Amino acid sequence: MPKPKVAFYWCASCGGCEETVVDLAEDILGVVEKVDIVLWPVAMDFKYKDVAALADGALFATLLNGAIRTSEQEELAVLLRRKSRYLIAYGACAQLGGIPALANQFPREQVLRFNYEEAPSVVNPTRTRPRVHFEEDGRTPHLPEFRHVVRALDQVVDVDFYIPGCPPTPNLTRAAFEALLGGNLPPKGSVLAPDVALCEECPRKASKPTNVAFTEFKRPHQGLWDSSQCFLAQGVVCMGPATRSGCQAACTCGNMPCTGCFGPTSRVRDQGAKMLSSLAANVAARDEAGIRRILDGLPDPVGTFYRYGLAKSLLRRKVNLPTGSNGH
Amino acid sequence: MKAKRDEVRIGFYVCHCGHNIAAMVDCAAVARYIATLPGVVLSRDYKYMCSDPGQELIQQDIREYGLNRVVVASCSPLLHEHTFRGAVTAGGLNPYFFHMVNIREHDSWVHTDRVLATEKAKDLARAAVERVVHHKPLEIKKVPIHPDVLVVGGGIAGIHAALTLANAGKKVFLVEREPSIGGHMAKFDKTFPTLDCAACILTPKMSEVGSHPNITLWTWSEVVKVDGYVGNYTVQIKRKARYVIEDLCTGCQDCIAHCVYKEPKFDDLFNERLGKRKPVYIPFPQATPQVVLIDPEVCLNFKRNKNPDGTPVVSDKCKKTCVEACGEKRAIDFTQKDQVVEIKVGTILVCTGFKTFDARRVPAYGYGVYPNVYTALEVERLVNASGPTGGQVVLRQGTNPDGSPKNPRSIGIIHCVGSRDKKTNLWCSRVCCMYSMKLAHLLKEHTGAEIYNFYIDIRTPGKGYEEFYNKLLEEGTHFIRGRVGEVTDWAMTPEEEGKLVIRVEDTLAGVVRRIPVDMVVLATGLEPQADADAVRRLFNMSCGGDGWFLERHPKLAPVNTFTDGVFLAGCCQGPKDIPDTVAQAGAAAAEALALIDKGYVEQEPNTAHILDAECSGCKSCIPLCPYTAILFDETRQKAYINEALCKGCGTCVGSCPSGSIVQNLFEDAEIFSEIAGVLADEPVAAGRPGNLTQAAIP
Amino acid sequence: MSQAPAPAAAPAANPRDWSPRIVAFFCNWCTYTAADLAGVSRLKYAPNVRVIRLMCSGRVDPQFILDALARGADAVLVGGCHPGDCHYVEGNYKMLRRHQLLQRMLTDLGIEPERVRLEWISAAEGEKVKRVINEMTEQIKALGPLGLPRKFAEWDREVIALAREVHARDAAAGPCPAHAAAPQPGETVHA
Amino acid sequence: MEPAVQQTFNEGNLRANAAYRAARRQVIVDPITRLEGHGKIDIYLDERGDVERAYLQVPELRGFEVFCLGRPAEDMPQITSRICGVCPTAHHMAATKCLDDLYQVEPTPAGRKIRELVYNTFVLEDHALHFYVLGGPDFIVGPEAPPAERNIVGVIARVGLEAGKRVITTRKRLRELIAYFGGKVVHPVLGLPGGVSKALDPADLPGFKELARDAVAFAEWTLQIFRDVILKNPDYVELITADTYTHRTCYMGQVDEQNRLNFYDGKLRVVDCNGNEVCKFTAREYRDHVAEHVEPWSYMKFTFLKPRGWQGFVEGPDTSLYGVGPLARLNAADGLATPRAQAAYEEFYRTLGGKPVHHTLANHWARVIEMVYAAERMAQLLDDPEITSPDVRRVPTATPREGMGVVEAPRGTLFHHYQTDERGLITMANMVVATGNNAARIAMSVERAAKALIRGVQDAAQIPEGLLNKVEMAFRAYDPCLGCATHTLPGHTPLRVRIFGADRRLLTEQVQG
Amino acid sequence: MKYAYFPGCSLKGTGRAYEESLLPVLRHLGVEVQEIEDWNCCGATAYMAVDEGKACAAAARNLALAERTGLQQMLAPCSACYLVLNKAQHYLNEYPAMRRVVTRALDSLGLQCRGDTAVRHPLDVLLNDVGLDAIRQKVTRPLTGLRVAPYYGCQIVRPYATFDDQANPTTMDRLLEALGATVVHWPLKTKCCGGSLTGTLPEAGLRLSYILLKEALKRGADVIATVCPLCQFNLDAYHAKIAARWEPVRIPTVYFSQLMGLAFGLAADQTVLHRSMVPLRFQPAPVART
Repeated sequence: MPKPKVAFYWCASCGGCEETVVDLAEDILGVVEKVDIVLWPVAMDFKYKDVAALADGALFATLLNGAIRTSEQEELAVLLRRKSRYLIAYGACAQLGGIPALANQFPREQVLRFNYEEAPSVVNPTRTRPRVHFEEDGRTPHLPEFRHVVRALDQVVDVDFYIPGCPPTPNLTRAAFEALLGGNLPPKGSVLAPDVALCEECPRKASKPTNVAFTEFKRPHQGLWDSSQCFLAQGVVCMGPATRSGCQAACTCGNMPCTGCFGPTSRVRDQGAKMLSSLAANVAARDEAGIRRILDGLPDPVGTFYRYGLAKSLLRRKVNLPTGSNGH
Repeated sequence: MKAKRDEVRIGFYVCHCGHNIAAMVDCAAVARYIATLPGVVLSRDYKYMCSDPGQELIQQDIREYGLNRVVVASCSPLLHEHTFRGAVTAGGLNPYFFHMVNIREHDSWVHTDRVLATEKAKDLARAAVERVVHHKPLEIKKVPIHPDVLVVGGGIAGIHAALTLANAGKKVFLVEREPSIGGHMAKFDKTFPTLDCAACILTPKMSEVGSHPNITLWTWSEVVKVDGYVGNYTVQIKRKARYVIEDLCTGCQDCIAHCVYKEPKFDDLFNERLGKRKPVYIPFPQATPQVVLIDPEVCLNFKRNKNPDGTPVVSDKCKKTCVEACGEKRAIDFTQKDQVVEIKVGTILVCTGFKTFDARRVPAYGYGVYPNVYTALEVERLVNASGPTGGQVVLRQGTNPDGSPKNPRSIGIIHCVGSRDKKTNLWCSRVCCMYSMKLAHLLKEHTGAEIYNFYIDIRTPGKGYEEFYNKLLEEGTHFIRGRVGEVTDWAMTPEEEGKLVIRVEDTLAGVVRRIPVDMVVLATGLEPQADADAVRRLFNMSCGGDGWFLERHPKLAPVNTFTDGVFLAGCCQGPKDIPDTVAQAGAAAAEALALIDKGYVEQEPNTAHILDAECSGCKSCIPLCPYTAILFDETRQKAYINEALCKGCGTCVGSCPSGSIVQNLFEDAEIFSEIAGVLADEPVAAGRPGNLTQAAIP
Repeated sequence: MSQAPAPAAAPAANPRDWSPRIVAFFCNWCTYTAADLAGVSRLKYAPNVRVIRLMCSGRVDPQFILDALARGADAVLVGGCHPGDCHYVEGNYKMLRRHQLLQRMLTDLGIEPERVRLEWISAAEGEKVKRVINEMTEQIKALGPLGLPRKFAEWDREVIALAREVHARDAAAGPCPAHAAAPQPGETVHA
Repeated sequence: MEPAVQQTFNEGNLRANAAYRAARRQVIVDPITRLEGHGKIDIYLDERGDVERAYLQVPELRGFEVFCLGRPAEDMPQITSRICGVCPTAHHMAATKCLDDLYQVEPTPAGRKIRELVYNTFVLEDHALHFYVLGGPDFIVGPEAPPAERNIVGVIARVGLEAGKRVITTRKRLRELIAYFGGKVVHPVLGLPGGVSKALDPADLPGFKELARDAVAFAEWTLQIFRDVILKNPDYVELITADTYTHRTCYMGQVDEQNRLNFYDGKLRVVDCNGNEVCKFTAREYRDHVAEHVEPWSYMKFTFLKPRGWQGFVEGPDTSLYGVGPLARLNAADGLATPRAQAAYEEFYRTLGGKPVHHTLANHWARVIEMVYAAERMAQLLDDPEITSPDVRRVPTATPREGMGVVEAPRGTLFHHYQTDERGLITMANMVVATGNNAARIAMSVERAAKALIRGVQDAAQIPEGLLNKVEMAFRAYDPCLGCATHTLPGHTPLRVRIFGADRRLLTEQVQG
Repeated sequence: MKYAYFPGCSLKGTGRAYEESLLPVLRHLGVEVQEIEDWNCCGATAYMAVDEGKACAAAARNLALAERTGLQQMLAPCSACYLVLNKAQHYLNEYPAMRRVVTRALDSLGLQCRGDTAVRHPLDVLLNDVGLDAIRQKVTRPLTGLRVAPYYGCQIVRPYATFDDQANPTTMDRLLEALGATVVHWPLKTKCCGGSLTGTLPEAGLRLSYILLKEALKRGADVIATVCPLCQFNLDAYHAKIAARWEPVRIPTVYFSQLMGLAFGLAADQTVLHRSMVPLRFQPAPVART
């Protein structure tokens, strides 16, 4: 009986997810014994036409990481979707848009202008810019076009499962593989991680008092933090309460607060809104001025509450940005 | 969800409410539209859903069509939700498989464009249909009612209510902030229109209260804190120091007689400062309880300066003749302090009454400038046999030829002082016309003076009131229709010298008149108590824009408040005369009795609960609960809610960062679908926000 | 999730007769009752608001507000008891705090603060319900539509078009796989 | 809507969609050819079938510099690490040093040492990753080997399962050290202005010391493998030294006071193609020495020496182009600070005929030498008693305004530069990354390789796959991280090579991992 | 404290004593005023009745000029000006139609009127901004023994009772008491002085003046204090005629500001009492202040 075929692919991602797969270490060998990896750009040569030639659904599973920003990535997503029995959004970018989706707060033009004209190190008197349609004596090495919107995978194609994290942990990945190969799968659309918030597994949990009311918010660099006490109890914003567990509280173990990369629990539609609600409600002041003073300690709400989730937030993007036709 | 849809069978009903809704909303169209929605198996419009046939219709349909969800679009749920839940229950469904849509108060009554109003009705109805899909069967929560009752305010309203309840065998706490019960009525001489003596009809009720085994009477006391909810209120009452031990005082008043002050020399508030009293005093002869009290502000045995805690400093300077007089009774105790007592009651009647309008606020009428300008309440005391002048109507200023204090020969009574006026109070105080005429009659009786009534309109809506008006006309009292411009001592003619001149436009004669009189009586209107706002907060009630306490419904729930178990009676709810007050007090008492005898209240099962497996124990919700209903299980490191304490505000639900708290009747899914529902006609609102708007991308 | 009726059914589809769509969350004890009072008093106000009843403004989850906007509300109105009057002691303060932070976040995401409004309206203030709703309707009229669902569709058009194209190509190439049903014309993208 | 209306409505949609599709077609001829989003090389041939022009293109851009605006500066180490998940620690560390400068705060000694420890550990494991998993296969398995074997699995097959396990476990342990301080190994969180978030518990010291010892052994063992498998194989040596992969440019690298290589801190030193020092500068002066050039056919910016000005893709003593990375670092330094590494360093130049070495493929060797250095440096730092001090961070007090930071990323020099308002919210962020520094050299290598290897080609049949892989090797030798380069795509970019005939028609296309 | 200052025509003519006495007093109290440049007729009570639009425009021009000064407050001592300017303000803010008319008019002058300048009366400013304490501080010659009948006239409290009661204003009473004077109870505080009738219909007008004077004397007043140029003129100028018709009721009528000057011990050319036809013969004695 032939081994099930598995593909790894990335779109707009940093490669950290791929690293995690590599970090499966020995297990990778185990995996290799159980499955055929037919497509894994990071570590293996492959021919696109081979994949294109596969019958629909011929791939047992595809783990796709990275956000979707270009037409190419979209098409590949569509292709792999069709070739795969299970399409799995792997990592925060594919699941929620990830950090690249913070770009949804800015117009594309600003990116180009800064990168090629305004950056302090750029010397570009002719204001040359990379051109989608460039021709040099008949040669047309064109560049691909970019979308205005950064998307999560399920905003482009149907997704069967999600493996969260920036990056996901090897354990989750291993568990996911076992579930897939073992055939004992949760309902479609599930996130393959515990459905409880991070505090559940945070070693500092017990240190949090039951009467935390915020009189001020402190930023991580503004103090030395008791490495055993809950960050919120110390006035430092920690996304843990609004974030899925499954990472063994990696960041708090590194004595830094959680920034929310595992995304919300299944019961929450908008991680940012929920954290905002919880933090604000617990502010100590009752008068408008006092409340404002305390909330000013959160200088960047979007970056704080949607560090990884802007693309999948209810608003998805700064709503008044340009959209529509591509090319620049 | 799709699957869920298939198993739900929704019945939808839109009510015409006669023309109330149908006139502005095309009910048939709404019904037709809703019929097209998934899950709706039948959709009707009907003239009066709340009528018996209307409710019967629902029950039939439930049986015949096997409905398992019911939506009624009619009036406000605050009005009829209960009715229809009843109908649904009678039809054999759990009452919470029902949802109500408010298309009358929130739609037909407030809009003028039939098309738009109909659109709105459709949206709201659709939202309800979306919502009801998620409804779950719930158990009604029953909370036992503590049988004791607190009555706040010892005016005629409080007195009557307390007696009604006490006679029904309920234990009543009656709290009055003045030294004696009786309220304003105790100050009146006679009552209109029957002219029977106020004291004669009030005093017996007062002493009955004083002696009633079921009534605990606490005067010179104030409610300072109220906790809990219907059936289970915990109330703290401050019993102000009297410096006299109530149980020991027999009311013999020897102390007063033997006070070092031979003569009364301090303003007697009960007599509207027309008379004087001593530092140790009893407010008035019929006072209940018959217990004296000492005014530390003026008593020689106290220093004027106060202790840090606000209590007066005992100086022991005085000879304390009062203590000698009291002798063995040892009732006087200068060291007495305010004390706070706590009681538990199930229901509360608020009968805190009114205050009279401050006539100084209309300077044109010269109250406080011209001594011989009086307020009606002063005159009540003036004509009262037990008043400061023993019923003699004598003026503050001026003398008779024989040198005795002047008796007025001519009196002007100005109606509507402070009432029906943009500059002061807009409302008609309802009692002024009648009491002005009563005083007119009494003054004429006492003095034989010429009496002029200056009125805007004479309002006599009441049994025998109009007759009383006619009676006065026959007595030859003058009635001049016109709003008085000013009261002045500026004489233009010799005959005006030394008199108060009332300048008024006589709107019947069409001339401006100057009418010189010896005495002016200002028929001041009624106003909410100065501390009404504090009191309503105390009992969690609402005030109308005018400051009177707000009843739950102006017609259908006139003695209920928005807080279950708290009832209103008397003028604290709005100006009214004694018969109405007593009637209302009875009604309030009856409402309380109904609750108490039922023994329990049914509470909306809208409490919240924490999904145990999903709770991460982040403790964010715990400080948010105003009732400390959320507790933390240290061993399992999870939070849980004590449903008995939960009042169902849902604040914790809205704040749970991992969405692990659920509020019955207001589950996230229910509200989200309601939002989706009102907006579902948005062309591209399909699918879940955040996802691709078009689901079918492979 | 609720499936919308065919876009054809949408009255708001035509921008010419656009009029603001405002979703309101009213607390049961003060503002909802005030709205009833406005009705009983037969006050007349703009028909643009759809009221959703909650027990307390403290129950208003910012998700509700964002969800309403995302589903096509041009604005959201939250009504609660005056400070100090909350039936649940201080649910309204909780909302006040959320509102302040939410306002800042919405501004960062390009949504005008006028579009999310918090008002204290006591049970007695039927007049205020009228005033606020009329005021707000005018303000939003001036601001114009927010129209997020249309924006979403606009953003997604490129994706859908591409998917269609790929399907067209594959349909030509070979059999279309089961779960790759090509979208039906007129399903979302508007000409 | 009326059915009729609905009808026209739908037709409207259909027309619109058709038009949209048509419009796209004009841009892209064949849908299949739209598989981009990777690095790509377009090679254009002339009539004779020789290479006329080869373009190395990097086709995406994520715009980190822009979407960092308004973020709190202290978040930058975590945000910018997402530029690249292969070298997150490099960005994390550059950003963290940038914050020290921004807040004018000197890290505590322990903080500084922990940073350098983590950083060397990272360089070691990243080099190992490249040598065994990414670049290595070309050599260990062989360029002509079938694609299916040219991967880690193939490597393991070649060096033996046990050895393979050793590679894997050592890397794992190294990454555990990073995770110990950084919470996570990919996208660590330890960096804060004035130090690090977490101290080293003395109890855990022995374990790490042992790890350091093993690491040194591992590095030397790897060096031995390199000697055995590659240096003993004349074909490879020829390949390495072949003119095809040789460019005479300047080199940049970070050095300490004695001009010895240092990854974490020091000054930047540039030498010309004859090994003479051109300049030496600190991070704060980077704008005076480094500038970026824009070409219309790539999103990648091409860095050059500012004082010399952009002169195009030319080499020689006066070129403004320079290389970075292992080879460049060795060329720019006068030596290495640790004994074993120093020995290997000397062997390197002895074998390749003196400094500087211009053979691109020598990067692989240089990388292995750096592994030895990194391992030894780890050991040094862990022997320092201060490493376990609990005093790992100093809280900044100064008002932030502008900061710059630099580190030697595995692939070369990496600059971060931020400006903020007085609350420390980013108002400008600029990053000049390793691969950008190498970009021009890479482009040249690729074109050179193509020209050298593809001759008189008339149809696709004449292009064996291994040939293209050799072209690609020129590219891969730099271990280029286009993710960093455009802050876009992941570390190890699969590459598409397309060859167009004189008629500009596509002859063949291959995609390489 | 700094205010834009609108004198109006009277204070430059018949009512000059008002300005001549008021300005020094204000200066003495450290209140700065800046006369509006190129002010015009306030709009005039009478004109309001003839053509509200034009009258309003005239008033609005002054308001616009005041706004230009950048001072939020404008001082208008003359009762008529005070009333008309307030009324214009009110109309502009209440009646869009009126605002359109006025805006059009002002546009032609290149002016615009936001209508947010507060039009204040000296009494208002003295009691609420300066405060009686500050005034008592300055009293060096208390008017002890001087019995004053405070006369407010009709316009400063009707229809806009912005700072005092309509029926029984007391600001001047309190001010005078602060100066040490005795205020006689005098219920005619806001009765009509005859206004313009004195000129047009002497029979009626003079009679009203006569009543006021007579009543003041009757209540033992030594002097009537007023705030209005027209009142002052009516009560001061017609004694001969009144005596001829009825009886002599000679009592001086001065501006409250003159009495203030007197109490502050300002020079005669600053109290300008000599300008009254019925002279006030009262010299307050200085008191030694610590």
